[in-house]
Order: sequence, then structure tokens, then C-alpha cells
Amino acid sequence: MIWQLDLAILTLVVIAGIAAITVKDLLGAAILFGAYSFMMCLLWSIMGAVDVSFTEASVGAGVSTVFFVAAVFRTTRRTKD
Amino acid sequence: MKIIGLIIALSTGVLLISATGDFPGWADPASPASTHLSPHFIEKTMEETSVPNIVTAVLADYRGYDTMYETAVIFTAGLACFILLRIFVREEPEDRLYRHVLTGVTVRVKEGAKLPPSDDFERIDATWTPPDLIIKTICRFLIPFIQLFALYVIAHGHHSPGGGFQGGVILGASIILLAISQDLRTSVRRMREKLDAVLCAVGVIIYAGTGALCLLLGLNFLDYSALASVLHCDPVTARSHGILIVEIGVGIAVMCTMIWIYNNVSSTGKYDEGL
Amino acid sequence: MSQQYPALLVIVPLLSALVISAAGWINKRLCFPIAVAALGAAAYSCIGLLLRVLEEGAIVYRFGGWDPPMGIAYYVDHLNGLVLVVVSVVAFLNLIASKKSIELELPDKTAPFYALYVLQVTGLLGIVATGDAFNLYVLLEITALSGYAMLAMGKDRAQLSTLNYLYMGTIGACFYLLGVGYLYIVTGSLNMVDIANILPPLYESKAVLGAFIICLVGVWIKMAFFPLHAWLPNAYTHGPSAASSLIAPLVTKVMIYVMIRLILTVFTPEFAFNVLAVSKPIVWLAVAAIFMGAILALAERNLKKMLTYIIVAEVGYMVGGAWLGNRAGMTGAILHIVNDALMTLCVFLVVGNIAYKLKGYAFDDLKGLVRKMPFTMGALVIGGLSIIGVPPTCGFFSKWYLISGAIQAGQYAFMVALLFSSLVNVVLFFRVIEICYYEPFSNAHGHDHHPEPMAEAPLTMLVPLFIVAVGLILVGLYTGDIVNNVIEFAIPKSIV
Amino acid sequence: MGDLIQIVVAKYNYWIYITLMMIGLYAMIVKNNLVKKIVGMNIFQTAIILFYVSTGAKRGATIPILEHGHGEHGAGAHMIHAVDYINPLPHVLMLTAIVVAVATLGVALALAIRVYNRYDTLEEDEILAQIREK
Repeated sequence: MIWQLDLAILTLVVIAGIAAITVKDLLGAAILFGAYSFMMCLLWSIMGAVDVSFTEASVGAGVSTVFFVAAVFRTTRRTKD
Repeated sequence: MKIIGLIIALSTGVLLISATGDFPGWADPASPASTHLSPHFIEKTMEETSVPNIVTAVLADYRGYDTMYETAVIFTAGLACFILLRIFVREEPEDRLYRHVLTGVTVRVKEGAKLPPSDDFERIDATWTPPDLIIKTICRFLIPFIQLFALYVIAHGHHSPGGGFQGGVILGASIILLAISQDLRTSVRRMREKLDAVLCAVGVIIYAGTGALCLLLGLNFLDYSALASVLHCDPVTARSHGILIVEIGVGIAVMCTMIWIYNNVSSTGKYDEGL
Repeated sequence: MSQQYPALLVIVPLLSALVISAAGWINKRLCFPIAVAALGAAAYSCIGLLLRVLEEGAIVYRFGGWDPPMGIAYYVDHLNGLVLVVVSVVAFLNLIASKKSIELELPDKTAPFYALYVLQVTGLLGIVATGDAFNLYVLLEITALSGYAMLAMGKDRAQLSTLNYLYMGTIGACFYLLGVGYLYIVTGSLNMVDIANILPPLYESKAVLGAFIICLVGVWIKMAFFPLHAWLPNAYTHGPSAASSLIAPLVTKVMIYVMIRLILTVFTPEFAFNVLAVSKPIVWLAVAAIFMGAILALAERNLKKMLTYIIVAEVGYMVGGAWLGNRAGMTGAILHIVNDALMTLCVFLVVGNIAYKLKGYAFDDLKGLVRKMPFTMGALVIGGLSIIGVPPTCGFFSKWYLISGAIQAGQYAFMVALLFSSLVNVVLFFRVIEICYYEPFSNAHGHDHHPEPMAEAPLTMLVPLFIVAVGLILVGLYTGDIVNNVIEFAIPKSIV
Repeated sequence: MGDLIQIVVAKYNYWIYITLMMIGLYAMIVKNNLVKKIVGMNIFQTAIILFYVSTGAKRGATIPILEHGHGEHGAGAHMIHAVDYINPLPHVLMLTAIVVAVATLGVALALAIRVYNRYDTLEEDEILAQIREK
């Protein structure tokens, strides 16, 4: 539990979260959201929650990003805000 | 609208942060959360369920009722995507794209007419992608090993991190990989929609059915020690086997739901051209 | 087998929902009988459970054979025994009544709809029966997801309004989860009774106050309490009639039960009413909810949307009644859960019949409907009288308890709001009845005066409606028994 | 001054989790695009999961998996002290919450696709304009 590593990844997670919301292209948002989920799973493995990070890696980051990209392909990448 | 959102978010944030005032310090061993219930789980798991991975033991046995409902949530999501998106009868027939395998010439057939099935013409998606041999062969080569690893994850949930959900999703992901690298029609040919939907229900029925079996054997619902008489072993190992059966049920349910949701979302219910 | 009632009432519907979904692919005709059998069995075990509770007092059911704080346990006492019976009976009647309208509106997707219907009822029964805070969140999600799927099957704007319902519902569920997290980090337990035992020394801590506020706001969003009600009118109006006549009477009432459970069991009335001086502002919010619900209902020209605003006002009744802090108010709130579920079911079944026979339910479609659909209009009159609060029907008695509670608690604004809302309901319903009874039927080709053929809804839709209408009057007449035998024991002695 | 730093060091994690939740909540309320709202919803849910998992963390404890030689079974194992292992209960709860988040995401995306098929746009203001015209 090295708190410097924990703090660094936490700031990366917050940055990825804000970026996923503010980026102007939905596909970019989907990929950034995947990155956000993978860093979240890294954070949990640091905290010792190995089962949760395994689930987040496969369920949260893996399949959610696939659903997002599939949905964005079936709708539009254009966003106004 | 932005101001209202900002005010709401800030006010809830201030309320939540002010409420963290009395929290125990971060990760200190004497916090109430670490001294009330969890010592029992950590110390008694080995005696009561002989499962080394405490999280799997608590997940499938102590709080197995929660996990049954969570599998029901996944099943409900699959059913919801099916009922929302699936279209059985299509209004206007779309035209189809075919490619001549040897020369790579593409043929467009209008108004839903079909080419007679012959092996030198292969059907391709409307959002046409160039024939990429590398990805197709590598994926076809990789998928069996992904599925092998997923079965290991499900079976080895007792001793190492893993279990029904993670294994089920990886199994589902292998079929989705097939759908992305080839095209949706090959993956639907491998995993028929009818089989997929019924297996979804069967997975959750395995979970709830094991619980109901314990009910019929006299003890309370989901009390795996009742399976001792059926599995001819002492109640503690009966619990461990009960957890394994339940994890298999969860794995099947999660796999089929992920495939079901992907097929419906990526083809908006038409089941012909996926991602 | 009667020891296993708490498990049976939830497992039988869950297993049958799965069998229905699988049977949908094999043989479609099996689905409806399985659904009826499942909800019938659930209703039977709920009634049996209530009778057992009346004899033996509270029942604890250990899942997996583990003792409560370790494993998950069901606590069935008088309060949730009563609400269980109401939920299962309303769902059972509504299933029979809406068979034909499901086949009309969703021709090729009846099997998954039945499966979602039974899953929704499973979630609702689980929420009412559970004794574990986190288990309640998971059941909340099942109810929410199956609700979104059913409501989104409606016509034109249904998908957009359901998507907004999804956003608000997820925020509500996440707030509730966050509240349980705050409780867990401070008490270390998830079992409701266990938390209640650990909490007393922590009453002063800010974390428990924060947990209480966040849990309450989350539950308020899910029950569409006034400032957070924007999603309810559109979501319920554009849904298919079978879905809205299941979700309208039950989901908001079950969430009010969850709020009352939070007050009575988890945070104990001593904390909710005495430690926090928060009941006065909440009653003022309830007054605002009743006023706005009544006024917005007046502005509607669409019968179904008008009824959804009446639901928002009724939620104001129950929240205000629960927060008056005295026994009469709490009795009125619990009794109103029972009455309001029946009233809303009766009125939404009427709308279901109208939607089945006519093309729309805006006011100008309803002209002269009494000659075409006399029985449905009769039920609408009984339902309207009950919502207004006319003595023989049950609506009057719960309003009576609420008003007497308001007077005892000195909250005269709440009393005024109750009377004002009753008057507005009079205007609302008699406006509709006047259109249906006295205005000539607007047939396109001139005005030929031969009596129109009586095109009443089919029998399977009328019999449940008739049972509910009679039930409204019976529940009204037997209010004394319900209150003295059941609700008296549901409220702890500490509330006087 | 010293104890302020103590408080900050002890609690900064919770404050960052709460800011992450508020980012998600803000996005859900303010963003005009429906899929952006779904991203905000997921960030809100993952932040709550992060909060739960941190309640289980224990300084100086290892992951909640007991070393288990295949030989000795049950009672034979040496004494297990609760202090050496991380609290497993929040992990169990969060396995459930992650799967619920994916289920909600699937349904939300299905609804967004249906809305797009009907209104040809994902922007909320354009959709409301179309509805007002009808």
C-alpha cells in the first residue's frame, strides 16, 4: 500500500474521468472510459481487492467498452457538448 | 441548466464530505468495518466451507442469496435488451453485399434478393471492411485458449481470484471476439439465438434450483449442507461443492447474457450485420 | 412447508420467470398459465405468512442457514406482512386483467414481457420482505431494470421518457447504496436490525446524519417525491397499459414502505423524530407535493397523465403522514399504502380498458363513453370516489387518520393541503365523469340517435376490475379490523 | 497545523472518491448528449464502488485468500488472525455492484439506440424540439 502510487493513480483516474466526459467525440469518450475502468481496476488491485479488480477488468472495462463502441457505431459519434 | 447541475453536485459533495468527518482513518485495522463481521468470515471460512478464497465463500455461501439476485439482474438486463431491440419482421428488405473470394470483387444484390449459396462468394457486411487475413486467423487461433482460460477461472474460483462472473464474461468475450473479427453471422451460426436465450435462463435456474433443492431436502433455502445427503460427503465439503455448482450456473448465465446483449446492441436487433 | 413461506413467496416467482423466458422459445402458449400459477402461489404464501405473523409475531428466516448478522435474513413482521399481501394480490389481479392488452400491444413479444412482469413482482416482494440493507439495493435494481424494459415497450415517446426514468432511478439507487455504505463504514454491519442495535451511541455522529439524509433522498427520488418527481408522469403515461397498471400502483408504494422501514427499524423513530428536528420541514415539503400534484393534475387534458399527477400528490400524503411523528399519522400512512395501491390499480385498469377499446384516452376521446362501456365507467366512479375520500370507500378512512394525525401534531398546513387536494380531486373526477356521461358520443357521420352498440371490454378485463372496485369498499368497511389487528402492532410503542 | 495534516492524510482518499462521484453526478445532470449521461452514470457508480472497496482496506494486511496446502483440511489449519487479512465483505458487495452497473449500462445503451432510431439524434435539446413540433 504505497500511498504515493495510490495518490498518483487516483489523480490519473480523476483526469481520465473528466476527460471521458468533456471530450467532444463519443468514440473517444468510450475509449477514455475504458482507460478509466482499467486504471480503476489497477487501483483496486493495489488496495488488495483482487477479486474485484479481476471482475472490473473483465466485466467493467472489457465488456462495457465493447458495448459502448458497438452502441456508438450504431448511433453517431457527433456530440455538441 | 449548467448552474442547477453545478449547485446540486456541489451541495451533495459538501454534504458527503462533511459527513466523512467521523469516519475511521483510511485503512486502519481497528475500524468498525474490520472488527464487526469480517473477523468471523476470515477465521471461520476454512472450518465451515473449506474454501480458501474467502471472497468466493462469502459471495456464494454466506451471502449467496445476494448473488442469486445479482445473477437475476444480469438475466433481466439480457431480457430487457432482447425485448427492446429485437426486430423479427423487417419492413423494407435491404440490399446485400457479396465478395468473390478469389478475386476480391464485391457484388451488390438489390432489394433483399439472394445469390445462390456457393463457396466462391462470401457475404460481407454493408459497413464494408477490407479482408484482413491476419486478424481473422489470429482470432480463430486465439479463441479456444481464451475459453480454456475462462473455464480455469470458473473452476479455480475456490483457490485463486476468479469465479462465475469473471469466467462467464471471458467466455462471452471469446464469442464476441469471434463476432468482431469475423462477422456476426458466423458467431450466430456458432451460438444460435434460441440456444443462447434458453442457456441464459438455464444458468440462473441452476443457481436457484440448487437453492430450491436444499429447500426440498428440509433445510433453509440455499443451505448447501443439505446437499451432503445427495453428494454423499460431510456437510463442509458439501458446501464447497455447492459453491462450485452455483459458480458454474453463474458462469453459464453471465456468458449467454453478454453474448445476447452484444448481439442485440451491435446489430440493433436485426441479427444480420454486427460491428 | 409453512416454515418456508418467506422463501417460497420469492423463489417461486423467480424460478417461474426463468421457466417462462425459456418456455417462450419453445411453446409460447405456456407462458401465461405459468405466470398466473406463480403469482397465485406467491399470493397464497403471502397471505399464509401474514396469518402466521398475526399468530406468532415477527418471523425470522435465515438464508443459507446462517445467523442474521453473518448471512442474510428476512424479518417479516406486521408491517411488511400487510404490504406483501397487497403487492401480491394487486400484481395477481393486474396480470389477469392485462392479458388481452398485452397481446394487443406487444403481439410477438408476450413471453419476455410475462417474464419481466413476474421478475418485477419478484423484486417488489423481495424489497418488502428483506431484512438486509444491501440485499434491498440488489432487489431495487431488479425492479428498476424490469420496470424500464416494460415501460419502454410503449408507443412514440416511451423510450425517451424511460431513459430519463433510468437516469433518475439510477441516481436514486446509487444514493441509497451510498447511504448504506456510510452506515457500513460506521457500524460494520449490513443487517437492518443489527445496524439498529449498533447505532444508538452513534446518534450524534455526522456520518450517521449524512447516511440518513442520503438514504432518504435516494428513496425520495425512487418514489417521485415532489421536487424529484419529473420523471414519473411521462414514464407512466407512455408505457404500455399493462406495464403502467402494474408499476403505478406498486413501485411508489413499496418505496414509501422502504422509507417507513428506514424510520421505524433501521434508524429507530427516536433518532428520526427526536434527535433530528427534521420532521417539520419534511411535512412542509409534503404539503408542497400535494399542492403541486393537485394543480398539475388540473392542467392535464389526458386522463392517464392526470392520474400520474394524482399519484405524485398521494406520495405527498404518505410521506407527510409518516413524518408527522405521531401514531395516527403513521397509521394513516401505512393504511394509505394499502388503499392507494388498490385505488390506483382500479383507476389504471379503467384506463387499460379504455385504451383497449378506443384509440386514445385524451378527454375528447371519452365523450359519451357510458353507453359504450357502462361497467368500466362504474368502476371509474367508485375509484374516483375512493380517491376523493367518500366514506364507504377506503380512501376516506386513511385520509381521516392522516387529518387527525395532522391536528394532533399541530401541522395545520398539512391538514389544509389534504382538504384542498380532496376538493381538487372532486373537480378532476367529476369533470371526467361529466364528459363520459353527459356529452353525446362524437361519432363522425352526423348524429343518428339509435343507441350505440355496447362495446364493453372483454370479460377477463372486467372481472378483476369488478373485484378491485368491490375490494375498495370492503377494505373501507373493514378498516377497523386492519388497523386494530395489523397496523397497531406494526408501529413500535415508542411512537405515541 | 500538524493535526490538520493528519486529518488530511487520513481522509484525502474519501474526499477524492466524493469528488469523482460529484463529477459523475454533474455529468449526468448537465450533459446534453444521452450517451455522455450514460458515461457520467457509470463514473458515478464506479466511484461508489471505489468508496466501498476502500472501507475494506487494512494497513499491513494481505489479500483475503488463505494459504491452503492440499493436505490439511478445515480444523487442521494453523490459527488464522483476522488482522492479517483484508476485510472480504466489501469485495463481495462490490462484485454485485459492478455487475449491476454493466446491466444498467446495457439497458441504457439499448434505450439510447431506440431513441436514436426514432429521432436521428442523441442531443436532448434537438429531441425535445422535435417532440414540440409534433
